[in-house]
Amino acid sequence: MEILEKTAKEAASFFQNFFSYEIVDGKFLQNVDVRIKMPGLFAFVIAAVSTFNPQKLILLFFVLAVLISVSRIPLRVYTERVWMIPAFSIVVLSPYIFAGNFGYILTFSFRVFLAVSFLTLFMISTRFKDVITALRFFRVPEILITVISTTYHNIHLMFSELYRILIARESRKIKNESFSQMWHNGGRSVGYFFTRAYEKAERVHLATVARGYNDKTKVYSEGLRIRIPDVAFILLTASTLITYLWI
Amino acid sequence: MMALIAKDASYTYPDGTVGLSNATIEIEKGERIALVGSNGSGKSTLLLLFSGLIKPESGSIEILGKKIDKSNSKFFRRNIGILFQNPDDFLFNPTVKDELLYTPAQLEIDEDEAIDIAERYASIFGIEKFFEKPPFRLSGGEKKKVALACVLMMEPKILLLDEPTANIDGKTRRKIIEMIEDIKTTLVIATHELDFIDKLADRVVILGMEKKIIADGGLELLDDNKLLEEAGII
Amino acid sequence: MMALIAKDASYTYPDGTVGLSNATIEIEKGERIALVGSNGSGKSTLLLLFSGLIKPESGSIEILGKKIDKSNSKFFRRNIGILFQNPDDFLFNPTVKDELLYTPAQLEIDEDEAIDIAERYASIFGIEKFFEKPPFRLSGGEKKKVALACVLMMEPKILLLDEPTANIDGKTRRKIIEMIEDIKTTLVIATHELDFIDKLADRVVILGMEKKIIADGGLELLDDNKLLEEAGII
Amino acid sequence: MHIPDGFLDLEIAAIFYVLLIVFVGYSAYKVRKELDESKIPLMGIVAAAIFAAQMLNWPIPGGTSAHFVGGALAGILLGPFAGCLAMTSVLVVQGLVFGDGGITALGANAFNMAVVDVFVGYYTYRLIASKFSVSIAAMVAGWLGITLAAVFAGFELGISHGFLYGLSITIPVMGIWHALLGIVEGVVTSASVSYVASSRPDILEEGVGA
Repeated sequence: MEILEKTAKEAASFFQNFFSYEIVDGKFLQNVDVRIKMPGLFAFVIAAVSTFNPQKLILLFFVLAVLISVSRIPLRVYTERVWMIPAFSIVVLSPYIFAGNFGYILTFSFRVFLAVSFLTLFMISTRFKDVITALRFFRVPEILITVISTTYHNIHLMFSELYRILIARESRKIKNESFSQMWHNGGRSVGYFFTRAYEKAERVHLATVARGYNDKTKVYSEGLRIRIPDVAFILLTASTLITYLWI
Repeated sequence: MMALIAKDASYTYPDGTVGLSNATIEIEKGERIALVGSNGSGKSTLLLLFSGLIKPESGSIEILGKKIDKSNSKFFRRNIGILFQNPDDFLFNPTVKDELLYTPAQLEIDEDEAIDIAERYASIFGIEKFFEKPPFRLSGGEKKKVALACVLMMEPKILLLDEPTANIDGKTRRKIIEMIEDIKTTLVIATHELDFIDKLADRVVILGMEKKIIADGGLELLDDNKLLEEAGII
Repeated sequence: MMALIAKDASYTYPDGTVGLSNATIEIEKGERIALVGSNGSGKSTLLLLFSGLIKPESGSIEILGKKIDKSNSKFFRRNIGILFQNPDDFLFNPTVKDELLYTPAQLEIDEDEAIDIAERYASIFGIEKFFEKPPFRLSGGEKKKVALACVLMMEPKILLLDEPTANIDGKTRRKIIEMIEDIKTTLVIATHELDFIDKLADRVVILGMEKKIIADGGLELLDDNKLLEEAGII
Repeated sequence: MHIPDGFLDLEIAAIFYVLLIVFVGYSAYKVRKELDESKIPLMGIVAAAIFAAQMLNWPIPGGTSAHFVGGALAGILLGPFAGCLAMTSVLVVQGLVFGDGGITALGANAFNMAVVDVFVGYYTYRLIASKFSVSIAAMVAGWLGITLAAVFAGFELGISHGFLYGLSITIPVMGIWHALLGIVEGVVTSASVSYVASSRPDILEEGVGA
């Protein structure tokens, strides 16, 4: 029961992520074409992690605040997804408190916070299928894209399968197991689970062939049309980055 | 005494899917219940709750007069037999013989006695010829028989069966139904095959599209086409 | 002309399980065949052989007058539609819309035309409301409808359906059967539900326990209880 | 094990991005050229399975729990090149969809878990399996793969100036901690591979063919 309960808890927070990133409907970032949004937001991440200059970091913080508010991203959803890693970095660096290095800890964690924030903005304003569009646009090898897309679309299925296997096994377990038994039996369940995953993959492969796959996956490509949100986002990004380099 | 009580019980899976919503039902000892509803109406979730393997998010479940907590899980595992819809989830030992001996070994039943019981049940189900085979090499119907034998041989006080005849060919199905007919214990059986419910149950609980119980009564409920249609069953 | 010919065809799966043994059968264009047999009797294997997705170990398969080799795989993919038993194995695209457009894209059909067809079939199956949803979020019955739409929209000359109504609640089942009734093409449908075969097929092929064809004839075969019992169907 | 954004100096992150691209590019080339196409859905689904298995909490004496990473297992099941692509896919989805790891650190994270863990795991397995049993080979492969991956993570953090801890701290901390957690990785990898070896030996032979 212990594995099961902890796993279920872990999974619950995980799937919350899985679902919530799709539900943030909004006005601005959500309407910027992913092929513009991705390089723009990633540039902000890079800007955040390549400086310790407080002025530059505050500039980025200001842009972050603007993006959150015009995109109408609920603060609660945003905070839930952002707080953990900056908090973790404060804990990791806490020994430096004794060296009197408060400034360093704060600046370091602040830039981590900014980097996590911009990446989070990307995640909660972008649907997975648009992530794929962007990867294609930036010439990631098609084979890797197919693998990534297959991965994403099977996570849900694989998890519920694993969960069912665990519950079913739990139902036949009466004695409490020792750690070594738990690891041994658990490991075999995982092995069994992978065998099933493997066999499922063989069937999916047959299905792709049945449905016309022939050597290379073909897709209808979406044309890139620049609209007002795109232009606004480009202007905001460019002016921020220029100011960033100037100060 | 009541065998199973659900009071306003709800459950949501870790992935956020609602499993069951506000179910209230009381089942007396010795009753035989058919749980009927369309795909995803919450039948499997209700069975899992009654098995004590998952706990309701809100509301409560009482099994044989007890609420579930950490201290009594052994009691529940000993007295409740649950068969899962997919036998693949259920079988994990190297051979069919090991499957049958798995639970007796845990209950520290004497080995000779355990083998006796296992052989008796194996012959009832006609699976003794697979004794040394690994379960994953069996066909779907054969696996289902092995799983059912594993559950029944423990002679549980409460028997929960999730679609025992789904995806099974006619001959095996008939055999399984005959076996279930002979069992005299509290029985809850989830199914979407209406044809043979009269053989297995004397009370019908219908789950609707909204993962709620929409009807609970005698076998005559199955003649109410309007109700069945509302539940998406026919 | 013959649509499908199997001559003494046998197949063994990579894990050593025999899939089908010495099957010989000829199917004319426009015929509607029900493939009947117990679990693991070789129905799915025969469908896979007829789809050209797997090749017989011994014996031969001829589809629309051709033997399968590398050069003509596109021809087969264009003309044969196969529906797998489990829609989870069959659907793998980001959205339902992408599912419907997958095959047209692989076959390099013009995009506008493909969207037209996809929309028409989506509305027939009542799945247009899921267009932007990822298939893994759909219920079992909804997935099955999407999978079926993907296959039917290509209007294949040969249609192979593996248990199109298994694990589906009554309402969806009735709808799917109605749709299949309307299709006028060579059809091979594997099923172990005997009740509605008369609506779907005019010829019955029965596979026995030994993964062999044991009978081939008109619908009256389904009344031969001795035969059905021998095949493990009833 | 996942390094977040901001912990690595940009130059270090860039170097590991380049290294990752070299390995992934070569792996993609090898998979396309040498393996049959049926490996493509296989990589994706095994990656999804690894994703799910990473959610399991393995209780360890003392009340905490450890996670499974699965790089060595991916290498053993799929062969090193397909295994590398599968794990890269896991890391990309974690980074871009779940925010696990970050974007500038993705190169380093994927290098550690999709290159070091997979290749070390695979070749260790091959080397030992030829002399000892499959289960011992998989146990050592799982343990060594994860431990070395952690040592690499420690190295990347240690040589970054923005992160004040030096190599003398980061490598022992990451290395020793993961050498302990690695025991779980080893046991789980071993039990899984033994199971596969008994139920579908052909899978492991195919992996060998790569």
